[in-house]
Amino acid sequence: MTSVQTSPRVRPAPEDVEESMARALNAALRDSMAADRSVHVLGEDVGALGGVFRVTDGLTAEFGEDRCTDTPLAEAGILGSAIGMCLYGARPVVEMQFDAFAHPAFEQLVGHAAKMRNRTRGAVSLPLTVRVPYGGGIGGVEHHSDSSEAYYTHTPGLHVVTPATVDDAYGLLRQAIASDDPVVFLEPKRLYWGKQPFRRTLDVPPIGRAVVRRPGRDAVLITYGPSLEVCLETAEAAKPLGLDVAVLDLRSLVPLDDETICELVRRTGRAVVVHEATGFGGVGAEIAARITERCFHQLEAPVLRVTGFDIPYPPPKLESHHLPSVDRVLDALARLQWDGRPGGVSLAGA
Amino acid sequence: MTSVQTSPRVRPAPEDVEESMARALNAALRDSMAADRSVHVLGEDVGALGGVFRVTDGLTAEFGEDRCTDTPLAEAGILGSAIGMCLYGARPVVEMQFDAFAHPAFEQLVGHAAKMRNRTRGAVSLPLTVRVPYGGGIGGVEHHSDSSEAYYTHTPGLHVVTPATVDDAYGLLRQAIASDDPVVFLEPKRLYWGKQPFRRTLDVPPIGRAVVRRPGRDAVLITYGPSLEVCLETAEAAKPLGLDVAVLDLRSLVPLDDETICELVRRTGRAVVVHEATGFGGVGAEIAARITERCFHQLEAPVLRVTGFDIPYPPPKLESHHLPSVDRVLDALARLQWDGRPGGVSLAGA
Amino acid sequence: MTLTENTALVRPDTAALLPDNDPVRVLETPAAADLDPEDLLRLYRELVLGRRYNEQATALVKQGRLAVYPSSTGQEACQVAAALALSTQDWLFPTYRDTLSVVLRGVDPVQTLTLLRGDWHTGYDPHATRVAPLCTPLATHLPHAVGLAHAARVAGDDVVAMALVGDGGTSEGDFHEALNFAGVWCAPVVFLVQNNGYAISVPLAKQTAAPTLAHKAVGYGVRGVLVDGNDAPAMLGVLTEAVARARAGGGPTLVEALTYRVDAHTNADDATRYRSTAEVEAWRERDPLARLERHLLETGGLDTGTIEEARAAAERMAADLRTRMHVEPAVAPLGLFDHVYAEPTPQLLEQREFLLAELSEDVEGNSSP
Amino acid sequence: MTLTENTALVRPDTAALLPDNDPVRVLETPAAADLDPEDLLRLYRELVLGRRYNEQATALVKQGRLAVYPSSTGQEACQVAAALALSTQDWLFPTYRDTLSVVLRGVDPVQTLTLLRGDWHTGYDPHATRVAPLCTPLATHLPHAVGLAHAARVAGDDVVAMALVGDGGTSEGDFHEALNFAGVWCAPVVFLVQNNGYAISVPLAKQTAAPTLAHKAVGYGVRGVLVDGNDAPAMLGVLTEAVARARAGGGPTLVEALTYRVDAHTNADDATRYRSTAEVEAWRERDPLARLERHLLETGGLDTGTIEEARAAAERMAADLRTRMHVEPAVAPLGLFDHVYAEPTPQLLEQREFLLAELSEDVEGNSSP
Ligand SMILES: Cc1ncc(C[n+]2csc(CCOP(=O)(O)OP(=O)(O)O)c2C)c(N)n1
Ligand SMILES: Cc1ncc(C[n+]2csc(CCOP(=O)(O)OP(=O)(O)O)c2C)c(N)n1
Ligand SMILES: [Mg+2]
Ligand SMILES: [Mg+2]
Repeated sequence: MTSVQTSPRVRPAPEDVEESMARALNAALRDSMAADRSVHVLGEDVGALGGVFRVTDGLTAEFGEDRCTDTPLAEAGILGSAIGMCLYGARPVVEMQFDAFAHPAFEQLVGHAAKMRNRTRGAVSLPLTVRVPYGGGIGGVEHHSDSSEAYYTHTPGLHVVTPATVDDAYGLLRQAIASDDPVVFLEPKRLYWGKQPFRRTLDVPPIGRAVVRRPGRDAVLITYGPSLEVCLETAEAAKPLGLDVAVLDLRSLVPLDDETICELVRRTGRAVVVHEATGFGGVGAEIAARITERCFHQLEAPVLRVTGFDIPYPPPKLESHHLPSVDRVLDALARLQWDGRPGGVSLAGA
Repeated sequence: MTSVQTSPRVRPAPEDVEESMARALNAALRDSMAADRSVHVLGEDVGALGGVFRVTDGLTAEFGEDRCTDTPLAEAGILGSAIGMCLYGARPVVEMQFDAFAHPAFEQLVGHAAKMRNRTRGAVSLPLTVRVPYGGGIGGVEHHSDSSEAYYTHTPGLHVVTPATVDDAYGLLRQAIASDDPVVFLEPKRLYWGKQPFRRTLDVPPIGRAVVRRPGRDAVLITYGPSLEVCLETAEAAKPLGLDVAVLDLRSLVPLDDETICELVRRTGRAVVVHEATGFGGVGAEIAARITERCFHQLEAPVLRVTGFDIPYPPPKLESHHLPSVDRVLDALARLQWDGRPGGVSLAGA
Repeated sequence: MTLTENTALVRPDTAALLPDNDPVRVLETPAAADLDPEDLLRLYRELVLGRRYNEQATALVKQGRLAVYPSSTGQEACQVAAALALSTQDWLFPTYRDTLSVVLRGVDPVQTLTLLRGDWHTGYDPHATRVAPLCTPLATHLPHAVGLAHAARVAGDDVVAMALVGDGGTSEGDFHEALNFAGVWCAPVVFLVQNNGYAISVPLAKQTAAPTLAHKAVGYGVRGVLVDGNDAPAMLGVLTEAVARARAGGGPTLVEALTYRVDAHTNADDATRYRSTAEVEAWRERDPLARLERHLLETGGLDTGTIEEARAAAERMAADLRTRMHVEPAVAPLGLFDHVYAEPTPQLLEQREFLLAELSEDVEGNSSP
Repeated sequence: MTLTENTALVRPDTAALLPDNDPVRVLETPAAADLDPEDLLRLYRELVLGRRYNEQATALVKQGRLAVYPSSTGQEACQVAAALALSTQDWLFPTYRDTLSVVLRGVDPVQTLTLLRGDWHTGYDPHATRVAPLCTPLATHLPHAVGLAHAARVAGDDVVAMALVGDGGTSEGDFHEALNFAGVWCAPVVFLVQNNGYAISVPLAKQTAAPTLAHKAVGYGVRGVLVDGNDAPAMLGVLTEAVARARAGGGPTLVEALTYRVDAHTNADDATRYRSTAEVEAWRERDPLARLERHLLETGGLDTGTIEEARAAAERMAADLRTRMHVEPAVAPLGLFDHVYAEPTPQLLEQREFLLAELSEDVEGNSSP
């Protein structure tokens, strides 16, 4: 597995230490467990090994096997017993080893986790966090690079959250664990290893809030998780072409921050949604549809999408052709019908 | 369970016999099995009982237990062994008893059925049909009224098909069984019992083709499966209000008939997508997004959606508040920004 | 180093796990005479009540007061024993077919039937009643029972979980995963399989080739017991012992109760399609209520006064249930949005507004002449 | 009518199902002397080849020629026996760890390693080779093996399916469902569990409380056998017998082979985090290749000429593999769209056009000065 570096674009405050996302997540787990005895971690290889990505490193040593537990190899069993633990007042954090390996637990997630509060009229809450390493770009073989967020966002009752920065990894995971609802916490695998300044603070915007990672007047790139970097690079690359492009990091897919999305779209009149997952029926479709419903008259061009193709995730040697790239996002920007624009912009050949 | 009647709106040719959709599906299975010895039916209660909806009625008696097989109660096992049967040249038709009970088989569907052809570069095809009774409106308790099509349409490698008429039930199911790819065949439960003229013919448009069920110049209602009736009624109800509304029955969600969709949207300039499933990330989002991408300058108003709310499917006594109704679709039509329209239309109070 | 040292496992003694091929019976053995008369009378009263409850609920479907009813007629000994074997602090994990045991755990029958009446998904508070919601997707609640029992054990609390499942449900992957977790965690949980011979129309022979369902325990290092599910004292004895063992840290037990579903799968089912009247009649003769009544009458443990008293109590319960179920429940459409999340999302608030406006229009529309 | 008549099941004899707690061994029993010398030599040669293959593949990872390699070093006896026990018409259902058995079934090693090299998901034609794709999601291929075996039986064909799975994989629901279907259908399938003591870092003691994994067979009415997985002749004997039994209509067998993964889980794994060097060393002493070599040398079944011959053959295979794996495979980006469906959808054709345009631009861009 190759490590993809992340440049520290966000809040480069000199007093902060640098840390990788994997370590920030580890810190979030550790701090949550220390703060609240009801927090339990369970999953495959989360104990002695510390998880295959080392996110649970040292937790069993520090908190004991009952608090950080290597389970048998059975995802429905893991999620199902976590649900039962919730019924007894625990606040479990479940690790799914890879995105695709959460699929055997799909029934437990959709049939139970998502519905429990509603079916009991609020009598039973499930303060459950399901951590899912997702996305590609790490040279993983079949079943190791999937992005299943659309399945989860379409399931009422689940929160779906995904950090793109080290600070958000920490802050959002702590919020997710503190939440009284099930949160599917999607961790962009390819960002695990890159270091960024790390504040280890709870003071990040709440779940449900998007954050403008870069302001811009001409168009907005709407994205999340692993694609934030691509969008920031694209915005940078568009500058010399005369375009001032904003980048919005959604952070939370459910709830979705309609307010901020619409504000940016109304201001810029042009939007591109970017994500790795298959485009057809992906999260980008929902975002594009609701922008159009809400901001139709402010749109200078249709909302475009840059996403993975409608194909199974490709093998390592071909994944670069599948993933949204700076070129593809630039190309989408170029297709945003700039002709009528005062000053005129030509992105041809961009 | 209450039966919802379907009025015979489609092709009321007097020479045709009337038949229910359940019987038409049964005929399709019977005719497929008779025509091709490799066709096998398997599932829970498909044998002596003939399925809880009687769609497999009489098949074991006619073709024997090896051709129509009561399996143990385990959906992943059913779908997984059907995949193995495909490897040996069989053409299995699997019945999932209710939509939600297909979820335990999610991994088999997404991880294997959808990927097998691609991962083997076409060496292995899976001529598999997964029949799923779906949708609500029949007074079913929890887990008996779900609409999971968005999970399937977002999964490359699956065809997703859903009939709304008795003729399509027969024709599309036969096409699905004949297809060399896995087809998720969604059967609108609430249409099982209503009778329509039945031609028992293979001569219906192919999978991938939408059908205009009602022409119209002013707007188009785009829908499928259980919501076709609602849309046809709405179009009828809109007539006295001065609106000539087209109704498009998609029939196939994957592949989607972009061509026909765009043709109608370009002609009318206004579209509403209607389905029962949760709106957020539903199939309607994809359709709205791609219409906007493709027909932006022909749109007089944003594409609107009338769908189920973003909630778990409600209990029987509340489901009428959740499901798209004629009133709600009329209301959406009214919101399609008619003010600037020559002649002007006021649907206020519709 | 021997090969089996491989795993550092203290492997359980196989012989201790292997269940008998013969079910535990009490009513047909002399040992029955030793049973505590009070317990037997309690069992009898609950069986009478249970039978009446099943009849009443079945009638309520016919009267359109329930959307559907999966009857436990013929399985009352299992239902009663499951409820009685538990202490107050214990938890019950029932399926759609186990409303009787829920009622006998003390949950209000009307609240118990909420799901089947169709006004909401769950009518009682699981925390207050220590009864999980009635579970419809088969076997999916078994891991919940294990997780709860495990959490309680880790917390050092004295809590046992009893999870009910049907013969068909044992084929689901979740059954396997739950039993395996329970074995590894030595969780205080009792799995009760009510083997009523059928999963809807599918007979056990098509469900499994196992010698008995109790034998499934072996593969999880879990104790398995086969019991005559229509022998109420045997049921109570086996379950009480299993619960006590779990409570004492002795780990999980898988109990297979051989019983029979005398009614169709639900009112919507046509059982004549897959089983003979002769078979049903043969099983009626093993009726758990009649058997205990007969035994008690033969051994002098029951008099007509007590019988009438039990029936009268059952009648009162049925009358009360009937009356209350004939009151159409108030349903609140806006409540659809209240509990999807602890706090409704902005999207749900919008949708709530939309429905509110629609409902107000309806009211206005109705109130206009 | 007795209670067990309930199900109309001819229940299997429990005793016949119950596996021994002691693994089948051959090398340490006098019976080994009776073995066919030719078979033993064949086994030996394949073991030598297998060991060399594992070494070469591991080296290829270090050289950046494979994305990842889950080694079967130490498990070669299982791999070899699985391949040799099958006849031409039979099918093999391997996991990511079983590339050696795939190669020994006759599949080209380069094609076998396609998945792990990263140029495509499967490199060989399953129909032509009668080897299913290497399966990554654990235990999910077991129902496929059952379905194929069942379809073959229904067709009246003489085909057996052999499905491989790890100790960890036995905890998955799909294992349960596959075994249960196999039992009910009496399908001609052999399940080989390579119990190498760990699922990545998780030792068997945390995986199950079962006496042995072979005991899991009991709950499915399936025969279970425990065997010393580092005893190549024992492995071959047990698997050959199980295949023959399946072929003859005797139904499925679950074979648990006790073995050990000498290398880390994959090259990406750090095994020192969860197991001791002493443990690994102890297992190295039970090395399947060394054990058979020792036995053959002691019994006079092997001479140095044969040893050198076997090693030379292995070396040739390794050299060929090395050479061919150092040729960077041609990958075809447009092929991404070719096999999603039998016919590409209109949407895929559009996306293909898009990529084609992009690739052409790149080519132009590159060719411009
Ligand atoms: C996962 C799942 N699949 C299918 C069903 C549909 N279904 C409801 S009850 C039933 C039969 C259950 O049989 P069994 O477990 O023996 O319980 P019983 O009804 O006999 O009490 C089936 C197939 C379901 N509820 N859940
Ligand atoms: C469904 C699923 N969950 C998790 C994984 C991740 N994973 C890959 S190998 C492995 C351990 C497998 O252990 P075992 O079955 O004993 O086989 P071994 O690797 O030891 O041969 C895990 C957890 C997976 N591949 N599939
Ligand atoms: Mg049953
Ligand atoms: Mg292992």
